[in-house]
Amino acid sequence: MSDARTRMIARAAREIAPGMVVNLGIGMPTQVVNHLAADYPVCLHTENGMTGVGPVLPPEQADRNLIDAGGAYVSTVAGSAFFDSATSFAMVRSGRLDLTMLGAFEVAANGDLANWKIPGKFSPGVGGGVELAQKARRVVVLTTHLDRAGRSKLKAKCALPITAQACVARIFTDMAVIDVTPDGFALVEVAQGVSPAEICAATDAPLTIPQSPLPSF
Amino acid sequence: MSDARTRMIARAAREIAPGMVVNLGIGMPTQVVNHLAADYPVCLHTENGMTGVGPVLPPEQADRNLIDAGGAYVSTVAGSAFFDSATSFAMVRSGRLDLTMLGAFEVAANGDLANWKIPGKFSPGVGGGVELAQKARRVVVLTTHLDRAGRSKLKAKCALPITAQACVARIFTDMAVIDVTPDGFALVEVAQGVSPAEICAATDAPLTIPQSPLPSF
Amino acid sequence: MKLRDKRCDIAAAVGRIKDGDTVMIGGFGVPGTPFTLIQALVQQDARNLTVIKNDANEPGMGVDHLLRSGQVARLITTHLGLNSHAIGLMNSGAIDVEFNPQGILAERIRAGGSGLGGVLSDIGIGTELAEGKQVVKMQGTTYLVEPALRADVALIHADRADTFGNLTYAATAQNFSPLMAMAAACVIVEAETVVLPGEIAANAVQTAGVFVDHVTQLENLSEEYAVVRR
Amino acid sequence: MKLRDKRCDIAAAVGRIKDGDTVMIGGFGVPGTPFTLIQALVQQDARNLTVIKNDANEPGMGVDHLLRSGQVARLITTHLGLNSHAIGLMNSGAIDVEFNPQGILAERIRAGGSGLGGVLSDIGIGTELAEGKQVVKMQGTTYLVEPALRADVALIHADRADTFGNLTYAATAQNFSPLMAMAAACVIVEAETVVLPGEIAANAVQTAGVFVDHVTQLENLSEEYAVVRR
Repeated sequence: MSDARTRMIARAAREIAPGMVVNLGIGMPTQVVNHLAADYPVCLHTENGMTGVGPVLPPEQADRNLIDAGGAYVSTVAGSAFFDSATSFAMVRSGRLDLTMLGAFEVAANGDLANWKIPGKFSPGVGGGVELAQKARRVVVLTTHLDRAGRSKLKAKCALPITAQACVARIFTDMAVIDVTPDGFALVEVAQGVSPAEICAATDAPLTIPQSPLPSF
Repeated sequence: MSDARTRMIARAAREIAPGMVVNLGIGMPTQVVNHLAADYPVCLHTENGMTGVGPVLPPEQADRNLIDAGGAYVSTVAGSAFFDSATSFAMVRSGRLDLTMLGAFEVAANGDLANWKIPGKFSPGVGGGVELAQKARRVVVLTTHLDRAGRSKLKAKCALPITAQACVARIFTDMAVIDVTPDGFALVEVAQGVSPAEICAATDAPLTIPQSPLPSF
Repeated sequence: MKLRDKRCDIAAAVGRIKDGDTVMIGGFGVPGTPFTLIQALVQQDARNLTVIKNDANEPGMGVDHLLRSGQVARLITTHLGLNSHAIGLMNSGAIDVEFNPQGILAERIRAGGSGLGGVLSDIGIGTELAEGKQVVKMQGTTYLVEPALRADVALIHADRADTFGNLTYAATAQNFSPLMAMAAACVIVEAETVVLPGEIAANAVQTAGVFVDHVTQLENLSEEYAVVRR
Repeated sequence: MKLRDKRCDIAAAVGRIKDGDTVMIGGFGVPGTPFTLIQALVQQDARNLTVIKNDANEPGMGVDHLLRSGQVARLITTHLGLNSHAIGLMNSGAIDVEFNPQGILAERIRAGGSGLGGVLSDIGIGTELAEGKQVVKMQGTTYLVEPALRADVALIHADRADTFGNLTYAATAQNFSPLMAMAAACVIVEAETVVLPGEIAANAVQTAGVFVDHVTQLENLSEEYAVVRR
């Protein structure tokens, strides 16, 4: 992984306040846990039915019945709980998740998120993504700023089918930290060595840049 | 209790086929269990959250956390299970009760049951009665044939607010066993020493009496 | 990863209840009724409460203390058969009572705790219990809309709690408690025993700690918790 | 009172499945997938099935055997991401696939298992997932009607079962199984261990035996049950 992506993930880890209940989506969000101290006070939730998700285990230590929603063989912590899928999403929909970190194909300036379907190309199903995006108390996205073809993932409006409306509060990319505000995207932090002008150029929507100096990560 | 009532309860106990899942309502139905052999194959359900209800215990042996829906201190059997009230009624509504035995204020010739409210006199709430009456696979009633004022509890139509429509299959009284049929009440068995004519006179609706000799209980 | 310690003083926890709040109270008869939290709420004296509870306990016990202190404006329940005092208050108009079929009350609370708007049910159709309820037709069948219930606060009795709020219940003390523990903005637990995280096995947890806000330790059990002698 | 013995031979139990049946299959990935019952259903060869399962396992595993044998006409699911073969069948039109949000699939099954007509939910409003769904307005808020799902048969994997059908599940193998075990006319369980009633404590039961029709004993676990090496 590029250095910038690693710093993005480390920066996103700082978004987790002590005591939060957090669901980390499949892909880059899952790696956020590697940047938390072993005794950090956080409760990780996984959709298939567990709170208090512990570190991923090597195959020889894996319990065949203990996985997260991405299929990784995880472990328990002191105070883990198992439950069925209805209870798991009851937690999500009733607002007991303080934070979820998700991947994205596109994020719109009003916070719309598209991350489940590319018509004609990719439609494996929606899984638990809609409920996480729509109901976690705070939804942040971790994504590369540009897709593989070099197009911005941050757009004025999503072209792809959306996962949930106006749900994203903050976006962590390999170039910047950007908030979704009532006035659209606003630059909050910049990656080391990246200028606000470069971020503007890579963002397919208006971007508010504050007067004050921006922290870097 | 009168001898006729005791025989009625003993007769009703024979309605429980081996292997059934059964809910016994508060009052006389609860006493049906006293007429089953200790090792009889039956699973008793109670609304507050238990299957495999065992015999009532004397106060000095009671577990303060182990009651049935009537508040009696019951016991477990080998294979009892505890669960919450939602699961308890999920069993009822999804058709997992083979039989329920309920009390009645009135039963109509079409099987309507009234047993929860006497406007202006008695309205403690409906409890679990509606779901038992509406959803058990077979609903039978245990009741005295006449109320305290000497009026028939078996009527052409219920005058009281009903608990559930057309739900009762069979009625056990201190005078008779009576089925609810598409043609209304039909006499099935008579209590010892009671004549069909007396039962007809005590029933406030047409009663079909078969030609063949009737068993007595 | 370490789980948050939610231990709290009973008075501080119950102090969060405000005039006009909706309060869910676990229990079916004695088992599961949080007698100590109820007494603390009587002391605290929040008024004009809507109480959601399966039953009203018995005269002079549990929820009846809140009825006697005049704190309850409205009671959403299933059956008051064992509390003649509560029935008297209802009949005199001193409290407003809404009766639900027992399993429907359970489902409405569970729906609230599950972030649903409600459930569709055919229970009570053709009886006066269906009167005034919104109906939905689905493939030719008529259902009643049973709206979700949520509360500002839930008061829950547990057999054991860990400091994160993972709970277990004893025997039939489960009843409405796991449902109510999902359905309130603030869930306050009184536990007979409080242990460290990990002392309740992950598979034995009956209410997951993420639903719980405050864990309080019972010092000794008042006689209200004991076997009722009738 | 003695509880009924529901032990049964696997072939006899699975023999009840008929052409055209709807079959719920527990499991989320490997944990909870009843691989042995699925293999028995492949042998048995009932066709034109509607299968309800969270996912389609992986190519050459679990539910994929039923897809390869051509027994499945329709799949109601949430995510096929780990099974490219299933996605291919969907894209070619060989099977009809209905995607549900994961928690909504869970609730629809639970509603079926609870004798409800369905639930009201706002999940998916404003997205294409809401298209074509019936809506209900309640106090100014719009909800989607999510109809209950029931099946003719449910195939369930348990860690332990007693002969009456009381079940426990291991770790995250619970997932959809307790819900599906409520929602079918005939519930068939494969258990790693079968014990006598009373050997599973009443408070440890995760699915009550009254929901279960047939209990079968697994002889040895095939390699499908093992840790997946990717």
